Amino acid sequence: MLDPRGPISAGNRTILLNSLAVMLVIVIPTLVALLAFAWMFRATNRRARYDPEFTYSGRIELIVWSIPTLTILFLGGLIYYGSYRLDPRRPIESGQRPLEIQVVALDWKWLFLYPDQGVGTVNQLVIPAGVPVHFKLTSSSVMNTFFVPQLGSMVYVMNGMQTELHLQADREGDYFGLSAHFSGDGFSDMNFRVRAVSPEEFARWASSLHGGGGVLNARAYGELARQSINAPPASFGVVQDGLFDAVVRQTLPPGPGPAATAGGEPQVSPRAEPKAGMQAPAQQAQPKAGG
Amino acid sequence: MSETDTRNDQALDHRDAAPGEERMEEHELAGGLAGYLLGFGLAILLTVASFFAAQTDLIYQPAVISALTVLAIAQMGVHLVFFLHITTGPDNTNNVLALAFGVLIVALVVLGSVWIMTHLSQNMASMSAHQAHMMP
Amino acid sequence: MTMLGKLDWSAIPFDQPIPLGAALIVFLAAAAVLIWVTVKGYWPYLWDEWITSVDHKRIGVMYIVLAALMLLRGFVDAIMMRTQQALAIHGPGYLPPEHYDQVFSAHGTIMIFFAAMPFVIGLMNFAVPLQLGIRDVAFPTLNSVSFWLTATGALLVNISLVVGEFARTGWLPYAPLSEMTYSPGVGVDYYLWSIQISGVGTLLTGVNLVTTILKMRAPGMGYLRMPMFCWTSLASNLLIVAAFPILTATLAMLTLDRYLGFHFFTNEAGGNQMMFVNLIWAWGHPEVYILVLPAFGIYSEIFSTFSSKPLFGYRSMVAATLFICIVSFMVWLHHFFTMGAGADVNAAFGIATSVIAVGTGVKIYNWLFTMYGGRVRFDTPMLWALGFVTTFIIGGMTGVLLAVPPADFMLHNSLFLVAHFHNVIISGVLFAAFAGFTYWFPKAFGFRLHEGWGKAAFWITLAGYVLVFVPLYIVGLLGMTRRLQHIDMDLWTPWLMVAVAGIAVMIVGAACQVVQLIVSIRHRDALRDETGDPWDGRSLEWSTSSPPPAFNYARLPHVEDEEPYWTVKQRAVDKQAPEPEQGYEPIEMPRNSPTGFVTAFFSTLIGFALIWHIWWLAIVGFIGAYVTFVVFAWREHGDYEIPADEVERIDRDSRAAKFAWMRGRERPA
Amino acid sequence: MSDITAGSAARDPYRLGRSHGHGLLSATGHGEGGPASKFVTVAYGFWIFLLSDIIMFSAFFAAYAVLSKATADGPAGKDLFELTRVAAQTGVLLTSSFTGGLAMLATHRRSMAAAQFWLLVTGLLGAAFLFLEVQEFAAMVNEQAGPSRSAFLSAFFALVGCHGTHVGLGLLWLGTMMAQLWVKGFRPEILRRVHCFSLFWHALDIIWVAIFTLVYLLGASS
Ligand code: HEO
Ligand code: HEM
Ligand SMILES: [Cu+2]
Repeated sequence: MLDPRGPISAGNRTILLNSLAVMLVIVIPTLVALLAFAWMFRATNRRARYDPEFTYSGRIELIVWSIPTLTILFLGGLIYYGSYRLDPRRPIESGQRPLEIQVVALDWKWLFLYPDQGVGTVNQLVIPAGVPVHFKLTSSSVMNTFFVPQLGSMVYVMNGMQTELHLQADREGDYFGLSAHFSGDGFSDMNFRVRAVSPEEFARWASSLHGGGGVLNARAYGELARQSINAPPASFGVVQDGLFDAVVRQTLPPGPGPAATAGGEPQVSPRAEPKAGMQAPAQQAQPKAGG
Repeated sequence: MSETDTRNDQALDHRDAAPGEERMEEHELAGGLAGYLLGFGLAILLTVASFFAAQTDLIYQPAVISALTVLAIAQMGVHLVFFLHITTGPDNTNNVLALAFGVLIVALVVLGSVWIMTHLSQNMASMSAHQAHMMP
Repeated sequence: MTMLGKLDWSAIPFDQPIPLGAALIVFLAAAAVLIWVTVKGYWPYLWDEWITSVDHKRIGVMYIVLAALMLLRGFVDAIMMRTQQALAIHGPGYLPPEHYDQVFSAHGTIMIFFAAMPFVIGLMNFAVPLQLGIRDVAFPTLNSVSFWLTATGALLVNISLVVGEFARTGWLPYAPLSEMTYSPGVGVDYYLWSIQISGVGTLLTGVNLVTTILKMRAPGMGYLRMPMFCWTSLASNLLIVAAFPILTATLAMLTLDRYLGFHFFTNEAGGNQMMFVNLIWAWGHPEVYILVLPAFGIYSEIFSTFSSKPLFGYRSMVAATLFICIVSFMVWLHHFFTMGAGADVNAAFGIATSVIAVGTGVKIYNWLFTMYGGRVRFDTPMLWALGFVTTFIIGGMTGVLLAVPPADFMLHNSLFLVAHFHNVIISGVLFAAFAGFTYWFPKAFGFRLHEGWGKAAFWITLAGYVLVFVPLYIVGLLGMTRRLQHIDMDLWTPWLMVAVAGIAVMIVGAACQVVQLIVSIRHRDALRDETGDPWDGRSLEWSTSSPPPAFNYARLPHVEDEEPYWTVKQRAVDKQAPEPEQGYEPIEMPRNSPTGFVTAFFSTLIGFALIWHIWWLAIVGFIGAYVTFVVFAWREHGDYEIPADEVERIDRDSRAAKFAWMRGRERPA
Repeated sequence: MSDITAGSAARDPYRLGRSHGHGLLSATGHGEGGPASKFVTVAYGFWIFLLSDIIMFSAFFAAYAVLSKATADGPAGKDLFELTRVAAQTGVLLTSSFTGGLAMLATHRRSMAAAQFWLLVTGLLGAAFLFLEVQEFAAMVNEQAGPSRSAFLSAFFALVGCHGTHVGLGLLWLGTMMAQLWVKGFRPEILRRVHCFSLFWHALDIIWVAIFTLVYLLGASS
């Protein structure tokens, strides 16, 4: 996040550094004064004045209440404007029409759908650089958080609900994406690669995928929604219409948990692990590998 | 009252009242049998008014909620004063302060939650009315 | 349906060497202690003097023993996490996810509920009645029940190590991950019942101490004459009373979902998982101030005592305490800015959050001016206090940074957040616990702790703590998120190595504390405090002997100003004559009672039975608890009387010792 | 005494802006007169506990407010609630609050027969209330409108059921206490407990006012 690659993360960073600077202005002198006073008035220092009656000063109290208050007042302005300007739902100002991407968090992998291109991917996100991206996000089962540190703000994803996020990569490059909210045993592997490519290359990539191997329909989605750890990147050339909305509206049932995955045997103790889940179920949905 | 408080009898006039305690010697409006009767009567009246307000057509429908809220608050007040003997007297300061703290927290929790949750739910509504219309 | 519900042999992790080995060690250690106690014939002593004691001082000490043990357990978890993250770079490490997830969940749960809370409550229990100049808390037997319920919760969490599993859902079990569908094991149930049971104990403590502070002060001690620690304890216990019921309700809802198929937070039938997040933080945020407010009080006592000055700006401090107490109930959304409530809600809660910095800042500045013009003595408690202020303001500042929503959009759930809260909790709460422990230890046991080892522990712990948590701020800024079982980013690895080195240093620091305790006990005669006032204290607890008699004060002190003991002491030193003796009267004290212990026994049964769905045992437990209650209510004599001449004898001795010491003293110029 | 007081006042570092001359006992409401009596302490402690209980209810109320529209295409409040039964429940509980008050008056008069009688009446009315509630719950479960039908019904059953559980526990307490009163008579500790019970019972009635307004009346009318 110290190395922003988009307008949102740049904004986040500026606000962060501003706030930090404002606070350091009073925190550092406070720190110095604390150490200095402790040292100056050490009991062994007989030159320091001992003044046990100095226990109240209206002037000092006034200063002591007003300095933090003023700082917070300024910070409050930053918070107020920052919250509006960088609200994840606020579209990025740009001459370009935003690209629509739908995101579904599954146990434990990410599904990205490109409604206008009619394609989908697992654990890899390809976006055109310089073009704003409008994400709509949901989850098939538990909470997760969609986060690409170098592009900016994160947002929660939840089953039966849809959140929104606007991001943009200014330059081409490879970025790291992850889930920032713990979601179970496979959480640490819920990472994805973000490739920001030129708009032309993006168009080429999408059309090369379109109509190709890998069909994502309700049945394939059901397979995909089963728990699996460290699923390899995959892609789908055909995506059933309205799949995302069906997940959001819960017409497609929420992803099963470990009990259902393990074939119905009673679950008691630590062994309540996904048993069938370990082989990547994406395979069963016949996706085109790589992409 | 004397046996409830064997040690501090003599200081009775100077100490705080226990919550719910009735100072019998004071012949207050809310004291004794008359107090309970009065409170009971008022509570019945307010209850009947609530049930009436909820079912009548005389009140402009969207305003029913405010009528009910007012009546409920009034009835809680009646219970507090006539049954729980909460007064504004100096011996009750501590009890009233505690109550006020509780009411403040209840208000913060309920109103805060409703405010937050309404915003969340609005922002997370799965689709606009338009989209919903287009779905099969 | 069997007699044992869901419980069978598969619940014991025979195939997992790490938990099994750990459990075995704990089990053997416990067995060794029990055998030793039996062989030495200490049971009657333990039963009469500790287990059934309703003396607030004894209960305070037991809370602290529990907290120290749990702190060690939580620390071991922390060591496991740091080493796992150092070893699991591009690899699996030694803890598989299903185990690692239990470790961080248990660490957070144990540290907050069973280490920090009991430590703070133990110190309040011990010191508040003494500072108020009274003989016990308002409800002594209830106090014992509270303690034992807390111990029950801790016991259940530790049983989960061997029988079954603990939650794998984090220290706050967010739904729907914690719902039956996604967590079918008993882990979440262990969490729920242990927190519910200990939560009842905490709530009762809150009721007890609020009543004590508001209704039971020594004559003359008006509100504005209470020591600062009593004020912050009052605020903290008010927060307990206001916040813990929300926790109880929220966890009850999750329990209903899991046990009876309700749909509060499920994915089905209209359940709303965001409600869980909302409600749990409506408790969770005030909770951190429940911990830190008493800590602020301890620091206030220490800054004043060791600067040989009254606390600067006392009334301002009281105002700041109450300010924090109320405002802390208006900020909880800052834990889920990124859930998407929208700009206006985020901005409102962001601003409300940063406003807390004002109240805290006032406190910091008043401590600063307490030192100004004082004579600062760097004894161990003061070192902890100075270590606290200097590091806490950094942690507080990063907290305010997180309260800026656009910044939080990047830092939420990152290791920057983890660094923030350890920064404030360790310096704010843990250092305060150590400081308070060192400060009041001589009062409790009549001898001081060894200064050399204490100072070593301080410096080493401080160094380790900086080494562990500064790197976490940095990796957090580099995008590393919390709760990762293994790491795939090379960017982060150097910092994780520094952190693991830091934990090694912290281990040494912890060892110093253990050594300090052992050395001090062995040299207790050399460290003996005859005067009852080893630090030249200012508040009432230092006016009685160390350890204080069961009744604390032979006569309740008459309070004339804010520093009653200091005033009396200076008067005696000036005149070189003790305060005139007043007549003695017999004292009524509450009798010991096994009620707390028996209640805990039955609630352990209830908890265990409900976790494993052993319904008949739960019913037995409930009946047992009810019978205990009735038996307690029916008993004839709740009090016993200490005769006046006995009181007189005890008091004469301690007055003589005290005056012998005062005689040599001059008033500080 | 007076010179000592003066001496300490001179040394009082906080004397700034502080008025003097408070006698120890005169400041009612500030607790300067030393520890309060056992009666006040117990009642006050119980008062604090009641406030915390009400805060617990507020969490259930908040949940209900948020989930009341989440019927998952199942029945809503107005399909389920029978206001006549609710009116009966309200009447019964309100009357029991009143008879509870009469029991308190009887204990002030130290009249065992009257106290026991009114406590019994209070208990019977409480039991009648509980009976009506159980009847309602059973009817709803029979109509496939149990707590697992929808989030709305979960919140409803939990909120109203929590109140019902309190009434039930109150009855258990009441019974135990009547026995104690019978056996032990009007002793201070028994009187303290009776007093706390009466606080508890009135508080439950206050919560019921909130329930019948927010849950039943609003639910049935919207
Ligand atoms: C004892 C514990 C404790 C304390 C005291 C605090 C204190 C504060 N905390 Fe922290 N916190 C604590 C424990 C936690 N916090 C958390 C998370 C957390 C988050 C959520 C982040 C996220 O999830 O994304 C925010 C926004 C804050 C903000 C604050 C603020 C503003 C303060 C303030 O109180 C700090 C005030 C102090 C200051 C500012 C320094 C001194 C002031 C001076 C010198 C005056 C001048 C300064 C200014 C005007 C700035 N905290 C979590 C995470 C839980 C989880 O997710 O698992 C925990 C456990
Ligand atoms: C003694 C030194 C301590 C160390 C080295 C330590 C270390 C850690 C580590 C490594 C984590 C996991 C971070 C992650 O998610 O990646 C963690 C989490 C946590 N710690 Fe500590 N900790 C310490 C003390 C404490 C104390 C004293 C408390 C509280 C009083 C505490 C409370 C927590 C909490 C609440 C969590 C979050 C657990 C979760 O994610 O659910 N820790 N700690
Ligand atoms: Cu917080």
